Amino acid sequence: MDFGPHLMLAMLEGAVAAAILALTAMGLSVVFGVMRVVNVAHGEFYMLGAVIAWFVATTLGTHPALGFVAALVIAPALVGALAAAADKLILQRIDYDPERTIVATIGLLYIIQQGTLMTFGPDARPVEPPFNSRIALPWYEWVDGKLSFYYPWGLSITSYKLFVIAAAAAILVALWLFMTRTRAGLIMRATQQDSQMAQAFGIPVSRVYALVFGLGAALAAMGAVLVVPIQQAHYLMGADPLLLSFIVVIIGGLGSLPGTVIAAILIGMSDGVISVFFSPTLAKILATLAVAMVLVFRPQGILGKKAH
Amino acid sequence: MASVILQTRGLTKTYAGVTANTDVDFDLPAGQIRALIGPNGAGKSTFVGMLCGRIEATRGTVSFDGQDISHLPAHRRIALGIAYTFQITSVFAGLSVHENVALAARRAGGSAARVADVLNRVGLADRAGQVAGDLSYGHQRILEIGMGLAQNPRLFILDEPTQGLAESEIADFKALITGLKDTTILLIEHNMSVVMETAQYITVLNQGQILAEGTPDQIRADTHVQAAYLGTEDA
Amino acid sequence: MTERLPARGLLDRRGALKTLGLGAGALAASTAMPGFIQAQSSAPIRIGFQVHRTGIGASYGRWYDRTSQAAVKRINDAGGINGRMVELVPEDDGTDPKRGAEVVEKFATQSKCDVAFGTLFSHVVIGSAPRAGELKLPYFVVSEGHHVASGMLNRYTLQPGITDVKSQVQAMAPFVSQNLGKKVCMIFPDFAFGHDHRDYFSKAFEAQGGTINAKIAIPPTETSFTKYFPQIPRDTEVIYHVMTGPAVLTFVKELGEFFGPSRPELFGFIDSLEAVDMSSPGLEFLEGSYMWEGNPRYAQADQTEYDKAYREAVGVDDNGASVSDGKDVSTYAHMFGCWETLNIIKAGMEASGYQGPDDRAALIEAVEAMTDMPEGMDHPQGAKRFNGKTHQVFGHQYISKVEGGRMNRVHTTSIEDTLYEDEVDYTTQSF
Amino acid sequence: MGRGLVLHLCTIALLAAAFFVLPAYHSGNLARIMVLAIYAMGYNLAFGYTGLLSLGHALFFAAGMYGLSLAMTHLAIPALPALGLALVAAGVVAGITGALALRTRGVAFMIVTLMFAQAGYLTALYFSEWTRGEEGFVIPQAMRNIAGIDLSGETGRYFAALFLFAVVLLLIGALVRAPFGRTLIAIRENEARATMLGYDVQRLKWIALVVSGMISGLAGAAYALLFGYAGASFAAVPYSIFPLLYVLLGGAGTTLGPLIGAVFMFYLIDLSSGLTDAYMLVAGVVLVALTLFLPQGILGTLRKRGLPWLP
Repeated sequence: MDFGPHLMLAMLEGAVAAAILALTAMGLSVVFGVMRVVNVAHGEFYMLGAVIAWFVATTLGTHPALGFVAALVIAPALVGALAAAADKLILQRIDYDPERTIVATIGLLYIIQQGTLMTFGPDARPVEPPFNSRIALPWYEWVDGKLSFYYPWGLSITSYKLFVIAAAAAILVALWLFMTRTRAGLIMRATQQDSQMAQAFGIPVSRVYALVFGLGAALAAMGAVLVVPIQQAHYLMGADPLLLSFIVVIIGGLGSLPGTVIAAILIGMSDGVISVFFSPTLAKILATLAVAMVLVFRPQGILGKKAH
Repeated sequence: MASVILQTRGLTKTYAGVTANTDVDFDLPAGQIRALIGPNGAGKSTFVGMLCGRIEATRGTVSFDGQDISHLPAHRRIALGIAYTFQITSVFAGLSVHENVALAARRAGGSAARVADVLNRVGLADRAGQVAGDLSYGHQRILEIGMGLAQNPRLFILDEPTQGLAESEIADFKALITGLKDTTILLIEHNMSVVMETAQYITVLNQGQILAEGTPDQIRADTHVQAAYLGTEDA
Repeated sequence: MTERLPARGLLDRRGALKTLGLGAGALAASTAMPGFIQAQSSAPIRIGFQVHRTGIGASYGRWYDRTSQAAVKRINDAGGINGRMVELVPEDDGTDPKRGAEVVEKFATQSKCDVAFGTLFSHVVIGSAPRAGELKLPYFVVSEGHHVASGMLNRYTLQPGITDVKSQVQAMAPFVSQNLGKKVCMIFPDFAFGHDHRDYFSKAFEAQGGTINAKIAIPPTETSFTKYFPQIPRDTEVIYHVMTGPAVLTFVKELGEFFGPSRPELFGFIDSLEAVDMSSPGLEFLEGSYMWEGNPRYAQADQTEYDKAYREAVGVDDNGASVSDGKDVSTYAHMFGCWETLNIIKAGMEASGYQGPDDRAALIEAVEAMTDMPEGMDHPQGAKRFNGKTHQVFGHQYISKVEGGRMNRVHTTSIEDTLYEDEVDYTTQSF
Repeated sequence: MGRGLVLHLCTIALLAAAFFVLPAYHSGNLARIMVLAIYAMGYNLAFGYTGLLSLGHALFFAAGMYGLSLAMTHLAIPALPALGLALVAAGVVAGITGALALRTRGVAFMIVTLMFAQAGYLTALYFSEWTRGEEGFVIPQAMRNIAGIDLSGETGRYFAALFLFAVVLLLIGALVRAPFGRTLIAIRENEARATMLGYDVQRLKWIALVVSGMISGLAGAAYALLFGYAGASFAAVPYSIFPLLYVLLGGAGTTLGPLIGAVFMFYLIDLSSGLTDAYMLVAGVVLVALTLFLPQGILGTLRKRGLPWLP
């Protein structure tokens, strides 16, 4: 494929990856921003979202669109409730001690993963997209000094992938409105600023925390519901999104929501674009090291302000 | 007057556009007990932070005993003979009182005898085996001062050492400080009775700059200081 | 031959236990095995079954388990081995080489198995084989890895039930070059399994006069693939794909979306789609493409009576799925290896007059002496030829075409297509 | 002789006696557990004593494992010098990654170490020509001996594992009683205070991490040497989590905690794998239960409740 269309295709694919990543990483970022804890089980909430989506879609067994819409509601709700319960039962009891939280969420990771293996099984299971048609995309070239369009081999996207980008954007806008325009969002942000002060003003901080933890997990689950028609539900699918979400949250500046979105786009797009230029595994190694270096030399993230 | 042990020139710290200290020129003669006072937010802690290397200066120099230490990391400055106690008590909470003092003494080349001696002097000898985190707040502050003493410093910087101490403990503290012969002391203090009774000389910081310097009597009489500080403070 | 592995150590320990009588006696007593050295003729023959119950190989493990249980049931229904019943002792290896080695130790020293058997993933086999060799426990693997015949392992490790990947791959080259095209673009995962395909196939294919015009390595952690497809050269006639793992459906689907209505010929290995329903959304793109199958998943028009009976015994329907759940698709292309390996263990034990662990070396010699294995109920996948020197079996390979959502066999390779020069002679190693 | 040293010597003696007492299966397990315990002891030096919560120690374990096994199989270097190479490899890797990672702290440190380990894992896969990637390779049995001792035999293996375990245990026991170790503990307790006592905290942390990495590398090399296999799965994320698990279970900052944790975890998995397929579920439940009910681990709790002298 010519370089231009190749790059274009890589960027389109990158945009889909970025959309899903933005949702998943946003969940991690919200939790870190408000509660200052690192949730290692975040990838498993993502995986649960995908598995529940499969379950809902197959149980309903009706038109794929109906199953999909139902999954988009039910999966995040269930996963969010589970996460909130985990917060109440585990994290609140250890008082969100940073190191113990890491260990406890590693434990949670194994519990969710193995629990899924025991019930859902080891197979990768697909969910049918509500709609999916291939859209061939045109490219331009100069013929005799005139601009003309043609359809290069392989340059295409599907309607569902475009929908994923739009849906992720819509969910993020809704989240932003929720955080800035609603009372609940205001309370969350107040708690983020200063939890002791919030407590003094009568905000039920522990309930806010459970809510935030649930919300973070629900966002991951939503990302997963959007992704299962493209990928498949599998009990080990949580590892990769976890690592990528971590990277995004770090690069975006820990806890910064706009930073998270920008970093997700950056990482998602660059993952696509890097593959155009480099041997992919080597590219992954270098990208991993590069992110580590960002963290080493700019721990506040690329977009974060330098601390005192 | 004795030689100057600590000197700053043009010492300035800016946080994201907000200036905490501006061009502070400060001289501290060896052997003196100097108090550093000023209203809240005057930049006292930032200033001593820059002295001992916890805070990086935006510009300006710090010299210790004639040597420019502006670019030395904190631990190297401490090794030159500076000790520092934190504004908020900072001890090794999980270790014993004895271990706390021993850690301080060891780095300064002190022996077991010095540890015992210091524990006696600060009155913590009978609590040597206790875990530091279990001590009362006052005892923790005293322990921290003891750790400073164990370092046998030439310059001892204390950031609000009497905060939270009981009256009797403050009296002991005054006696301890004034009894130190070979140590230069730089004391940040809000308690005016401590300042007036221990300090030989006082520097007043206001809005990040030196407002006045002088003996306790001179400072008491200074109208600028009264206007800026004493009048508003119920010391 | 006379050195019986655990015996010496066991005697030492027993002596020590008597004389020292330390506190650990309780633990020792609870696990010490009575009557190990003197095999009891009525006691069952215990076959340690190393199985992927968890980890990445779990889909395979479930079907390896069902197949093995069925094979053992058949053996027992026919009177067992040397008049003794066979008992499978399954133990999960977690698809992890460290746990795999532990499991082999457990078979040898704790559960007192006569032989060990099972497992697919190469890293588990390679991690476990040294321990099997050291513990002198015959270890029959069903892994299709080239590690046995490459000479890396030891005399106690054998692969008599399934052809290895080197043979599979090289046997495909003639068919591809004669029927599908001369310019092949290979897409493979960027780790050892994929590299084996890359190296063995390109060598065999170039020997057939074809060219490999691109080798696209996909990083092991990848979950989306479209961005790699532009590297496929325009003049590609055949795409050879061997992706593995749960992301393979995505791979196929995205390949379909990339090419749209016009695509080159596709040739793939079923490894990717074992345990995956061919009617899964996205797989419609495979229509008209070709697949290697170790054993045809869909019952063919000329199905042998053996395959029919084998399916029935394992509980697999004509579509390769569980008879009780049509969505539960088997790993049909590989799992026959368990069935056949167990039958070879039986044949080997009978030939050597196996009585107990003392006869393990004789058992291995008996298996090493095997050569041609005719198609039959013991070998429902087809006839095979065993190479006693390399401990590796060679058998027919099948190529199927996806038509109407099922796979129809279009080509059967000869055993000769799978042969290559010996790389090791295990029979020269001492026991 | 201090009570701590006596305890360590008794432990070593007990382990030596166990070989003659335990059935073959358990003594075989114990050999492996001792290797894992060496790994956990290395990890404990960084995490338990210095307070560095690394999620990337598999990198050091793998550096030692590959350092030894690649040297033995590709360069035909005998076991003993290969072991030395493994220590150098692990030390160099720990030195470089440590110098970078220690510029960060807390959560960032965990994630940087995790990413370095991930990069290491991918590297092992990428260079499959030498490492055979995820498949791994066997170290020839004939080469697995030192000074005529066959390390592939049950006795040789057990006592080689015990020897290495004993050396590391006594080393760590001495280290944590020495001023160096006391200072590491001080850094764990209060880093700012340690700095303001004049300790070069960065340098000390780096040294601790390098020693920790070398001990972890020793464990990796010992695994390859004693069990005859090296593969990329040992460089993957779970192998960074395991030592954390062992140390937390046994008691962070206790010399014998890593051994206790490794024994406990090994048998928990071994026994529960007979009961359920999802034995990693058990590991998960144990981790959660530990953080909730036994944050100090087994020995840490004992030390708090009446045995304050426990090393």
